[in-house]
Amino acid sequence: MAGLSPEEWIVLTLSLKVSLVAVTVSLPICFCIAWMLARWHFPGKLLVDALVHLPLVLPPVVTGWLLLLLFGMNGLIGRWLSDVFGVTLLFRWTGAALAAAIMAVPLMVRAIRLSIEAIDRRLESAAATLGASRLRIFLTISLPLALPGVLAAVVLGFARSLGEFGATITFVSDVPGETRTLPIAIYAAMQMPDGEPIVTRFAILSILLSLGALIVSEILVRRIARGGRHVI
Amino acid sequence: MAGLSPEEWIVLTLSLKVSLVAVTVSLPICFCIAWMLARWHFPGKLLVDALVHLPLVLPPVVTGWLLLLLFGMNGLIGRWLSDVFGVTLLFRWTGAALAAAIMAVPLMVRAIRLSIEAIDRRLESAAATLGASRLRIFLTISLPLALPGVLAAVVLGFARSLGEFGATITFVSDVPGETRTLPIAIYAAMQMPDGEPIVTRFAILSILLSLGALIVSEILVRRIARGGRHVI
Amino acid sequence: MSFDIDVKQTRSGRPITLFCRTDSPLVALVGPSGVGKTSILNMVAGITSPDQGHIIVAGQTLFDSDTGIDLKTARRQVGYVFQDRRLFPHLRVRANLAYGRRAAMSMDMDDVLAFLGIGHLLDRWPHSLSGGEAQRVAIGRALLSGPRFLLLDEPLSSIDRDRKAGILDAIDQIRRRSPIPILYVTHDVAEAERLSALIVTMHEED
Amino acid sequence: MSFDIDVKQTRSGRPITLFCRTDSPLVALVGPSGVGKTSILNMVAGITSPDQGHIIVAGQTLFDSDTGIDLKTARRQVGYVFQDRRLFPHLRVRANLAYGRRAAMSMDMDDVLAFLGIGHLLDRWPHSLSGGEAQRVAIGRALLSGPRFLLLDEPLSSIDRDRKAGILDAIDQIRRRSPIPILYVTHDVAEAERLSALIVTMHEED
Amino acid sequence: ANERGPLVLAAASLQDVLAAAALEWARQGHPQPILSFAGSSALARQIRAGAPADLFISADEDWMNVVEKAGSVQAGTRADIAGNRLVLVAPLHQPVRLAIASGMPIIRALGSSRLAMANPDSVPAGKYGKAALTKLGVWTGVAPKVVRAENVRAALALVERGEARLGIVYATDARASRKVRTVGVFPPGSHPPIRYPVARLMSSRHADAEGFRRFLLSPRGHAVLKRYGFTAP
Ligand SMILES: Nc1ncnc2c1ncn2[C@@H]1O[C@H](COP(=O)(O)OP(=O)(O)OP(=O)(O)O)[C@@H](O)[C@H]1O
Ligand SMILES: Nc1ncnc2c1ncn2[C@@H]1O[C@H](COP(=O)(O)OP(=O)(O)OP(=O)(O)O)[C@@H](O)[C@H]1O
Ligand code: MOO
Ligand SMILES: [Mg+2]
Ligand SMILES: [Mg+2]
Repeated sequence: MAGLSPEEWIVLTLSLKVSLVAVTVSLPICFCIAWMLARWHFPGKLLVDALVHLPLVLPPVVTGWLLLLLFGMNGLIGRWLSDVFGVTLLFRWTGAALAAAIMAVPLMVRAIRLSIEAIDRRLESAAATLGASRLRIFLTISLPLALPGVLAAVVLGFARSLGEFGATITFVSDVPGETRTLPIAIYAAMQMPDGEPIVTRFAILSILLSLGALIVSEILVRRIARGGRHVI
Repeated sequence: MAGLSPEEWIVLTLSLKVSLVAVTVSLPICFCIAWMLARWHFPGKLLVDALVHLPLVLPPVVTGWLLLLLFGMNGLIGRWLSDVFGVTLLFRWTGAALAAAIMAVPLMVRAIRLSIEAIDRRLESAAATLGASRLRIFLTISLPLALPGVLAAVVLGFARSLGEFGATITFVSDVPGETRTLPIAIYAAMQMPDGEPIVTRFAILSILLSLGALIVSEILVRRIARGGRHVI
Repeated sequence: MSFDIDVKQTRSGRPITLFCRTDSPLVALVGPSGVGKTSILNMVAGITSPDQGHIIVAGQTLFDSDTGIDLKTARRQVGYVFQDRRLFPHLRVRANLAYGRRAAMSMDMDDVLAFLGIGHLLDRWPHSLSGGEAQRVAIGRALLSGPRFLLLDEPLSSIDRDRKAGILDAIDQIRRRSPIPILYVTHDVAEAERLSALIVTMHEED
Repeated sequence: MSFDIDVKQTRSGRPITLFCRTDSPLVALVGPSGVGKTSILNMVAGITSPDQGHIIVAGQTLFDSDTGIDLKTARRQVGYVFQDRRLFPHLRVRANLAYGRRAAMSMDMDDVLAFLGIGHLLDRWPHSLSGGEAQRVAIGRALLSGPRFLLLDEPLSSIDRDRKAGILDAIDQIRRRSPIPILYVTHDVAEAERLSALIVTMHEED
Repeated sequence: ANERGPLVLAAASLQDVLAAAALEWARQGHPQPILSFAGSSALARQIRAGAPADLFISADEDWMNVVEKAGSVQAGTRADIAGNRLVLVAPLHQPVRLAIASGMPIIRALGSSRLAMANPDSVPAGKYGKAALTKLGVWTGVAPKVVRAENVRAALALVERGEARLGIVYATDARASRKVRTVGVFPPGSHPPIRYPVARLMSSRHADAEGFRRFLLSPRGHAVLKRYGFTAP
């Protein structure tokens, strides 16, 4: 495992970019959905919950196909995005990030929801007696107390994005430098009779990337755990 | 969407069997790993954590390939299983269940771990003063208090198993009645010129199955929530 | 008038009622365990709502089922010491004390730290405090939020005699300097008398 | 000898020590907040370990740093009423009370329910209890576990005067019938005297 | 005849035609072969891992070579069951006029759109397509416009949806789709011959395996393949 070839560098940095953008953009949305599912009661709740789980239940290629139908140039949203904002997702890294994000949503929502449901709500009313607005209570009490879940969501979402293949290739295909992430490069190599060494190299790169993410998250978890935990 | 054809029935019941077995068998193992990661401190902890995340990070086909290398007839574990127990996984539904379980592990471990970390450990020492053995404390205090995470794990794991495709097809191929689960049938239909109606039918079946699982889990969550929650 | 409270609420099937109109700036609420003292404070703080009635403190209507007034908790400017403390577990003692602190404050931080004896705890996490230490921090947090009135739910239950006296002295002084109304739940009638409070007793209803 | 305790432990940098050898079946532990009373009870219950010393209760050695004895909490047969209650939130009151119940029990369930006045709470969840109700359930849970000795950490802090008297009477009776040693933390010296306890005062060390 | 037929591992692109062939074979009174479809690469790996199967039908020669070299194939049982043609397709409602010839203006025909094909480095259909475009002298120019789909069907889907203005697929795929029209057929000389080899595996135990293999190579088998647009090998 010597230095990386320029091509490998491109795949690696693209994968990192796609995963980071996927997690960063979807995190706030996932938090909102998790909050809704944990705290609100509304008629269509079960449906929202089911919708969130959909990318987990359907085989990734189907999700990718649905994305193609919706976000392709001829898709409902795709055409609108392109007409109004001049944004194209198809065959672009942004499309790969969208696919990765969609596949990560169920995992992220669940982790965050678990943490929100574990919050001791009496602390929120205590904050209210101290004059804190709903926004301030959210930012200073609820959000920090839900942090373990948010962190778990980031780790799960990042790992899932790094590994996303089926939806991505179906939606945005394999365009070198644009949508050729690590799993797509790995898949291509697996199709070749003597691709196994390439598969191994790329797989090791994936593992190292996620190991890095895990180490960072463990450090953060430990930092959170210092406060807020019951001892004895 | 009239009645199901005999073939569709087979796919449906097989999918259900594979997913249920995958979740049931992996749940206790996932709980142990989650417990280890949440409560113990040991040198190789980060490595275990990384290993657990592996199926998430690697593209499913690679995971399937690794399973093939390990559990194939010529694989290390595969040969041993076949020599000692006469068990074959390759091309069998048991292999499909193994693939589904492996892919579900990271999600299940994380959910359970979050709940274990949220347990107020002072309650465990209170139980000890009441004469409870470690096993009894675990069964009557820790486990029930971790139930929200266990439930989330079951839902996530079941949904993920229902949707598992890449590792399954790489490991156990598409054998009708044995390994042809819903996602594999969907993929097969997508490869056929006029497969779209079949894809749609099967996709709707998948969604209905997971909706059923979600409804059951929501009912259980609500039942748990009746006790144990702080109000006001 | 300091307190004009007339409320009714049903809890676990039993009615909880209080009628109390007084000019006394300090009202001690006594009564057997489970009678509804904490429930009353929660209503005055706006954490729960009475089924009917009104709550007027220091001339301001906080709740009135007739006119539909129901001021949000955050806008009632209450200093509430909870029976179960409710310190924020993810914030150190210093940040807990500072949480509700208002600029236009009547109290000096150093004074409060001194008479509560919690100056040495500022950098500690709540989970590492002893019972009485946590209680004193909770008192400090409420006092430092610059409240218009105080709700104290057995605030001295875990505090030793000497310190208790010091804190009662301090509360006495607060009252003298800026006469904010105080609603005080206690099981210790001596305590109430020592503060020359109006004693309101709640009884079990059948 | 009921208690033979000689322990030392360092908490937040400050040493907590207690030396106490007595035949008195009831020892009241008093001292300022934060001095280490709860820490002592935790050591006697085996929840934490002393840095050094020994703990012998009713002739049984629970801990001895010299001989390396350190009995597990579950085997010490202690009835511990925690300062912070620690009711099991996922179990109803009835199941909380039954949790530690032993077959060869010295106490009658109905008796305990009666003098604590918690018979009507059996089907309630802990989170719905008032402060004093939770405290009484915690006392009941400890008494019903058939303990060899009792550790009571301010068990009556949130309980009204009348009920307090009743509970003290009951504890008095327990003592008379089966003389199990009791270590009792309180801030109320009158309470301690009323039970004719040996009063042990802990002081802050510098 | 025993209940279960032989287990046939076949390239996913042969699904419909092999299902039809198996049905026909079963109608002659044989147990219905069990067909297992996946990518040729996945199947080859499974075979090397000791998969107990009877026949392997690959989408190209390369993976059959791999399996043969690994010693998993019974000597003398390898044969080609069919051939195929490579075509250029366009969406039905966005017709493209382009004559397939050396130096054809394919880039201009694409405009701002893309050329969809299976991965030219790894997937058989893509490799043939790349060979053809190279031979016609337009590969270097068009390569940046290529989107590499997971397999031929996925490439076809992109053209069907109008997301790519042109695509390279097998003639059998183009024929089966009602949403694309064939722009032109690549001359047979422009790429290596497209062949689908079958072979009996070493692990084969089923008595009927050889029979089904021979059926596929027989005139009746060829008739089925022909019905689906495959050419004679
Ligand atoms: N969330 C709840 N759900 C149901 N019943 C409740 C709830 N909270 C309190 N109660 C009941 O309402 C009654 C009044 O409770 P409250 O906490 O106001 O009593 P209290 O007078 O403060 O008692 P204490 O002195 O023991 O703290 C009690 O019987 C209690 O069990
Ligand atoms: N987990 C902990 N980490 C650090 N310091 C602690 C921890 N628990 C207790 N302490 C400190 O140890 C000292 C003794 O605490 P302890 O709870 O034994 O006091 P106490 O005598 O019971 O006080 P109180 O009457 O207020 O309950 C206090 O200064 C407390 O802050
Ligand atoms: O026939 Mo394939 O699916 O291109 O290997
Ligand atoms: Mg109360
Ligand atoms: Mg204490």
